[in-house]
Amino acid sequence: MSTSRTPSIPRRLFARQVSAMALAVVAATGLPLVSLSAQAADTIKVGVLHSLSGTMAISETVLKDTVLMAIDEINAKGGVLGKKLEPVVVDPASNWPLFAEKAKQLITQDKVAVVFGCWTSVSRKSVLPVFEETNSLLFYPVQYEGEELSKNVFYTGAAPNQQAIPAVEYLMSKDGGGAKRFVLLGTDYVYPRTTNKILRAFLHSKGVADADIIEEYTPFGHADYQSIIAKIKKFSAEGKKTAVVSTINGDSNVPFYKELGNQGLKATDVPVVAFSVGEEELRGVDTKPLVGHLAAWNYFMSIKSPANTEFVKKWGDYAKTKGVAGHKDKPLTNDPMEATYIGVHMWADAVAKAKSTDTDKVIAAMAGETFKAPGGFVSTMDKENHHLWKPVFIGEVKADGQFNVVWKTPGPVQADPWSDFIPENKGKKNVPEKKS
Amino acid sequence: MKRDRMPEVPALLDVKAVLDPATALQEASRPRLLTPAGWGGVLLALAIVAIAVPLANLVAPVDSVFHLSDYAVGLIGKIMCYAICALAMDLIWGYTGILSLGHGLFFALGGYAMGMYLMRQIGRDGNYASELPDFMVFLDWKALPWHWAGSGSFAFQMLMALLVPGLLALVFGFFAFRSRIKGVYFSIITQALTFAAMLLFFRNETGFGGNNGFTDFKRILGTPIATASTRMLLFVLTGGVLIGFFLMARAIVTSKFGRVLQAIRDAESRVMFTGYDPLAYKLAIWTLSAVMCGVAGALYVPQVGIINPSEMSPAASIEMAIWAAVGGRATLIGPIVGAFFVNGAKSWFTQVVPEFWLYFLGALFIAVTLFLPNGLVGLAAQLRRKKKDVAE
Amino acid sequence: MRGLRHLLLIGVLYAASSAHALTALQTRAIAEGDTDGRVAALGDAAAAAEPGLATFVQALLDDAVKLTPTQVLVVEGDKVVDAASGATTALPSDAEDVVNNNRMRGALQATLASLRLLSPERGARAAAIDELGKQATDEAQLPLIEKAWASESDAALKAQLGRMRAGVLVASSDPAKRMNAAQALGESGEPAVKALLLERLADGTEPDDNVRAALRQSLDKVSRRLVWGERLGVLFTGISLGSILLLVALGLAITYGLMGVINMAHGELMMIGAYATYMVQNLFRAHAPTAFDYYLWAAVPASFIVAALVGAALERSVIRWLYGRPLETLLATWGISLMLMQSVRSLFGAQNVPVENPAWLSGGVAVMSNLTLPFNRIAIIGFALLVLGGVALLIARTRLGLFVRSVTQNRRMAACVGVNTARVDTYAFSLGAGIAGLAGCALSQVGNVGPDLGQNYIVDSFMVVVLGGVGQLAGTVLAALGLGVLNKVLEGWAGAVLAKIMVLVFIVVFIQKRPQGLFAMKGRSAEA
Amino acid sequence: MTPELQQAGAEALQRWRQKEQVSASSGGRSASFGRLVHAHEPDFAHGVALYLDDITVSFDGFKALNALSLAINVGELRCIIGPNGAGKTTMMDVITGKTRPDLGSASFGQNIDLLRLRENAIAQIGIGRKFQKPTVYEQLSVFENLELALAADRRVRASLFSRLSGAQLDRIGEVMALIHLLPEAQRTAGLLSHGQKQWLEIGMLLMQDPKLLLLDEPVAGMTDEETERTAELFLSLEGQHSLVVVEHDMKFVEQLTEGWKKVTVLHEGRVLAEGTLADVQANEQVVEVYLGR
Repeated sequence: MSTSRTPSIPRRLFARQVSAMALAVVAATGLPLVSLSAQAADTIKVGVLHSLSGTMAISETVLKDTVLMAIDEINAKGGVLGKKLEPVVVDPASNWPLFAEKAKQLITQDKVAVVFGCWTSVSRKSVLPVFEETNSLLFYPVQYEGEELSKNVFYTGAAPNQQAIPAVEYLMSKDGGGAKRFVLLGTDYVYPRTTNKILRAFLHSKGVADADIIEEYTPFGHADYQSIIAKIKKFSAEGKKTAVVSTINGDSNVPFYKELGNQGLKATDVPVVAFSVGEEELRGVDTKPLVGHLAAWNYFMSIKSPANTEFVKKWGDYAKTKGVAGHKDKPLTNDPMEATYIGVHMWADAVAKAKSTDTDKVIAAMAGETFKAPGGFVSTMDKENHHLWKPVFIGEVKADGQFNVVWKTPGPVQADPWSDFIPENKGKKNVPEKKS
Repeated sequence: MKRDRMPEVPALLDVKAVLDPATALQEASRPRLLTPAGWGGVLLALAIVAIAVPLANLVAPVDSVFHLSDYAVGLIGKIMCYAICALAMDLIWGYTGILSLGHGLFFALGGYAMGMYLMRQIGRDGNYASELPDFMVFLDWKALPWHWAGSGSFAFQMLMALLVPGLLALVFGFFAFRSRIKGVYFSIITQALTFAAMLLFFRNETGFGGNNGFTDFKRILGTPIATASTRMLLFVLTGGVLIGFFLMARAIVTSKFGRVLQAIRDAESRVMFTGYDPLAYKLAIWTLSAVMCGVAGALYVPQVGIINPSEMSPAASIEMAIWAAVGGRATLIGPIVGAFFVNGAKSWFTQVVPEFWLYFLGALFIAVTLFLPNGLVGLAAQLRRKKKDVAE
Repeated sequence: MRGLRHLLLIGVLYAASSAHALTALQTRAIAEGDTDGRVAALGDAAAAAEPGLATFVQALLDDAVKLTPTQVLVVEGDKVVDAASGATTALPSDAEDVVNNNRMRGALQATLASLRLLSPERGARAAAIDELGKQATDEAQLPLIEKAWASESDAALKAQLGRMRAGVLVASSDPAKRMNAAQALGESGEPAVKALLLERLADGTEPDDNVRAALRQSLDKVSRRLVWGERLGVLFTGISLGSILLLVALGLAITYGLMGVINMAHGELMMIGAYATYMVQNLFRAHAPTAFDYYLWAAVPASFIVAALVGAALERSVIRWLYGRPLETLLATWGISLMLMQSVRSLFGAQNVPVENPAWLSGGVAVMSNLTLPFNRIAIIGFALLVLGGVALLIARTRLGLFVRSVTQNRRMAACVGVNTARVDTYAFSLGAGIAGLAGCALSQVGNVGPDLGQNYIVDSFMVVVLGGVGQLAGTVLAALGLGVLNKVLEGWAGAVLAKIMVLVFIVVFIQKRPQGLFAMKGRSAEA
Repeated sequence: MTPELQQAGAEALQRWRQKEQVSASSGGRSASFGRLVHAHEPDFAHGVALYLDDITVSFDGFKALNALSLAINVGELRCIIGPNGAGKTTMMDVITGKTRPDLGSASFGQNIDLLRLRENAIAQIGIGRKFQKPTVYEQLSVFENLELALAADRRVRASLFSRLSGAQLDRIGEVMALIHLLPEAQRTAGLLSHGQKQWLEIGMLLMQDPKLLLLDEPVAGMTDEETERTAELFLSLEGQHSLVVVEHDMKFVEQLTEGWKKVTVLHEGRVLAEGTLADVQANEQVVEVYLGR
């Protein structure tokens, strides 16, 4: 049985090894410089920067496919400016520094005209400097905490006021159960923290006392919600109608809801409204015990509109033909997918309008850009704040994992990335500052 | 004993040696720091880092074949930081036989020390136009917390980048080694340590920007950070540090100290009963390698532009071990080669086969452990030996 | 809630009311329009005590009611009937689902409850009482409650109704009634009652001092009961977490503890077990939907076998070359885990897959008003014990166990006395892998089943094994339960994040004191 | 092992015996004891090198040593025999600080309490130990093995910049010759034969130049001829060093004791009998223990 140790290499071999270092440097770094496809002049390259491995793959992989689908669609219609779109897919592997590196690669090596990507705030913040330095475009498709507004980013997901606040308003309404006390529950990172900060301020403005609000945070990937649920039960039993506002991060939702169901906490007693739980997240849960719990989004798969029926069908077909794992037998659409879809199309239209892929021209063209969204509304890109006007839907979980829309805004709502409920934002305009 | 593990018997074993041991032993007892060729290699590396790359990146026209893109420079710079970690890993694991699964922590601490300084350098250019970093404004903090006291001064933070990892390692190591924690037990508690630290840094209240960590740096020492020249400066600096550390490590392992370390690896009890105090030796090398990682972290942050707790995740630390192993433990060159090879492969695979790159990487690790017990460098040595056998 | 009060009132008259069916108008009013209108309509219908109401309400709750411009239809399995006339019809294409929000659902449930409060079978009554218990009660419902209370034969239910009654009376104008009520409430264990008592004790609300005293007494009693509920709760959650840690660590205790393989792919073997469970579940759903509730009985062995086979394959192909080189196994298995994860992503997709609890594992038993023990957790605790027993027997009693121990203690000697070490290794490793598979099967019942299921547990499982002492089954058990309970106790007052940190720090410190873990080997052998 | 090498070895042995004085002054003794870190010079005024009194060690109930008392004189060569599990190795563990006894006292000279010192300190005040299973630094060369054992400053800083003096080199050369490993100087220790490893470890002990040598089954796995030579070597050490030799090989013990020296028989953790080999072999109990009669 040989030992686990390695002998020290005799000194005589040493010289060659040192020179081996130089070789390795060249070799290792030479590799990534190899460009994949020869720079075809008749295509416009489009970067796709979504994690296909690591912890975020669970949510982001499907967005990659959505982008590819949208691109196929556009190419089928003859592409843009007479050129076909050529997607360049990379895997930042849920590793934040790698996001920045890959962004740089897409922009400077592959010379892509635009990048669709990112999910977590930290990944967005990691790539932001790259996009601003190289003055390129990022389309970010996920609901987020606001507190940011870059001229190089278009935010097609919801700002807090397009999701969180209407949801809480609904909970306080008669139909929502007239909740008086709130449990703000989230994973311990910036999106829940910010959202809850905004909500607390909002609740104060509605006359809810601090005594009637508790905030609870769990680590990433927290899988044991027994104590938390017990706490919620206790809190809810000690006073008037209680509701839970959940900003739990994707992966922890399944254990949370399973526990919720098994502890017998019914939506009619303590409704839970979630901002990060959509069709995709519920895929992993048995929803029968969860009927009536809520989610707030700008899109639901169950929305009845011709545009949506078409969108869902397109996705279903695409998933089947391309054999998208998981979706080919049970295709699902959700809000970030819709946001991605809108983003790609809007960008294409803007390019066509600007007759160029030049960043500044496209930004100019994006202002006021409209698109008939699957959501059933015409969503409009705000003239200046780089966010979409979006309708807000409140859905109740159904036994089949879909959502019943029980409430919706009369029309699209303008985004307010610098929420007025955060004192520091006083006097901040919802306009990207011109970076000098 | 497998053939490939057997280093050849040196030529100095001849009749003369037996008749006149003294001179032969003289020879054997005074290992040179590097062979002349070795020095050549070092100089070559130095030249590449300090002259060739800057020229290729800054001077050579973009379309020429000699041009090296900013992206490539950034990538190599990043990997050189990793190489430093691998080197540190090799000293403690390859030579002393102590596998740490917590070196990511020291790396991150160094990074955070630098990050804090860079955050302060943003000054009033943040979102909230405040002297405080944005995330503090956001937490409604009115003043800097105590642990940010010195963050304004570059010198102080750099000192911290050395001291914090160093002291942590010193204290942790002292207790761990004193209570004779060995082998996997040690590995696991180092893992526990870094995991705990990660959770701690995730908390916003800890005062390090929570999950987002530090990003969007503007300038370093007053000069803008996102310029080609600044980047090149950092690059050359990193390269210099790497080569410097390499020579230092070389000096260590060729000294008696280095041999004691290997002795500890091979038979710690014998070392003890020979009168050496393993605690002192382990502690020394352990602390040193932690400091090296701290330095690597400090160089890493300004180049990649972000530091966040995920650098402390157990996986990150395991990868460091993997770089060392792939390159070849107890060879010094090995870890550097390994770091470049693995990370180069990673960057390449994630680009050409984004859906399948994990298969390649996984297969690589398995292949290396199965077929190259001494890593790539070991393979090189083996091939040479084969050639010689054929020749003879 | 005006509507609610109505329909509670009518419950009294219910028995006596003259029977006539719901009109199409009523059904439409209940099924369509804004919630206020619907609740009102429901109230009126209840007030009129329509006989068809109960079934219709039930249908609404089951989402079995559809609307067409002309009709309100109830879907019963494959046949469709008009809610009003009861005439069977075909389902028109333009039929729309009736959507009930929480408020509507609440009202519907309350109606059912009030209708069933006097129903002959006990189960229905119990459910009804629980349901009503959740509504804010006041004088208006008193008659109904009193009636039910008077006619209730079952002691437990009668007591429950009594407390409900007291809950109302405690606010009555008559001090004597308040007095009795105050004392009666002392028998309750309901958190809601505590809230009520506190409310009554708020200064200004209760004039009479004696009553105040009585209230205070009752409050103490109730609080004491609740505190116990909470303590037991913490204990249970701790044990439950511990049992999960035990399951995830057991396999490792063999592959790593006994065989010295630092198996970084252990988590992925769990994941494989979980996916096996998922596949079995799908098979049952597809081919034997009636037996769906029993799919776990098939899933348990399946997950074991699949994981064990994968384990065997790994052992034969990779690990057997690495015995005695623990750190190499770390690297190789790390590579393996990467590949396993990615292959699952390619096969099943990166997103989670749904694994349902069978009916008998969903829900829980309410031991105390504020302590519900979910069935799946109870089951897992039992399961963990079973697996533990099995492993212990296997190692201690069987021939294979003997071989495993002999090989792991002295490979050469074992080989000399004719043990086929290679085969034993394979068996042992497969066993460890199989147990990991079982753990995965169990986890699928409480957590998500996705490609990185294993990653969340790998660190914990190593902590447990090392803390327990490598190669020490007893140590593993103690460590798992200890960490579980400790974690939950800390979580109680420090929050989840800090609790986890503290536990990790505890482990680090503890190992300082016991460098060989809880159960260290002593004597000369220790230096082996 | 070729005859001429044996010859060279024998000569080297002679040379070394003559050089004894020289090497003592140039070799590590002054070097090591001059800079003792953990303890003072042991005091042998009363002629007792090692004194164990009433030592008891138990592992989970099992008494490995049971009130063991033993005294070794300065310069004495004491053989210790006894059946397996008699506690021979455990006794060495206690002396070298590896195991802490539950009861009793152990002193080196009459002033140094061994039970208060850590392994390395004990080694530094001059107690060298050879393990039952030869333990050498497998990945280092024979030369490096000996170099590390060479009595010198054991502290980290010193080790960083240490260079071997000519005298020290000679010393290493002598010992290498003495243990017949000169030709293997650059060989990796892991590649030596079992017997050679035994020799190497003994050589390392000599490099330490200890006052007391504890030798646990030193000739296990040696050829008769090697055994012969080992005995010769040990006898030559007698006088300047105290030696405690644990051995099963009666022939070897006979050689060492030369018929008159004291032999100690251990059994069940206590001294069963003491006396010349002849005496103890005549002893009823001893015979019983060995033959289990």
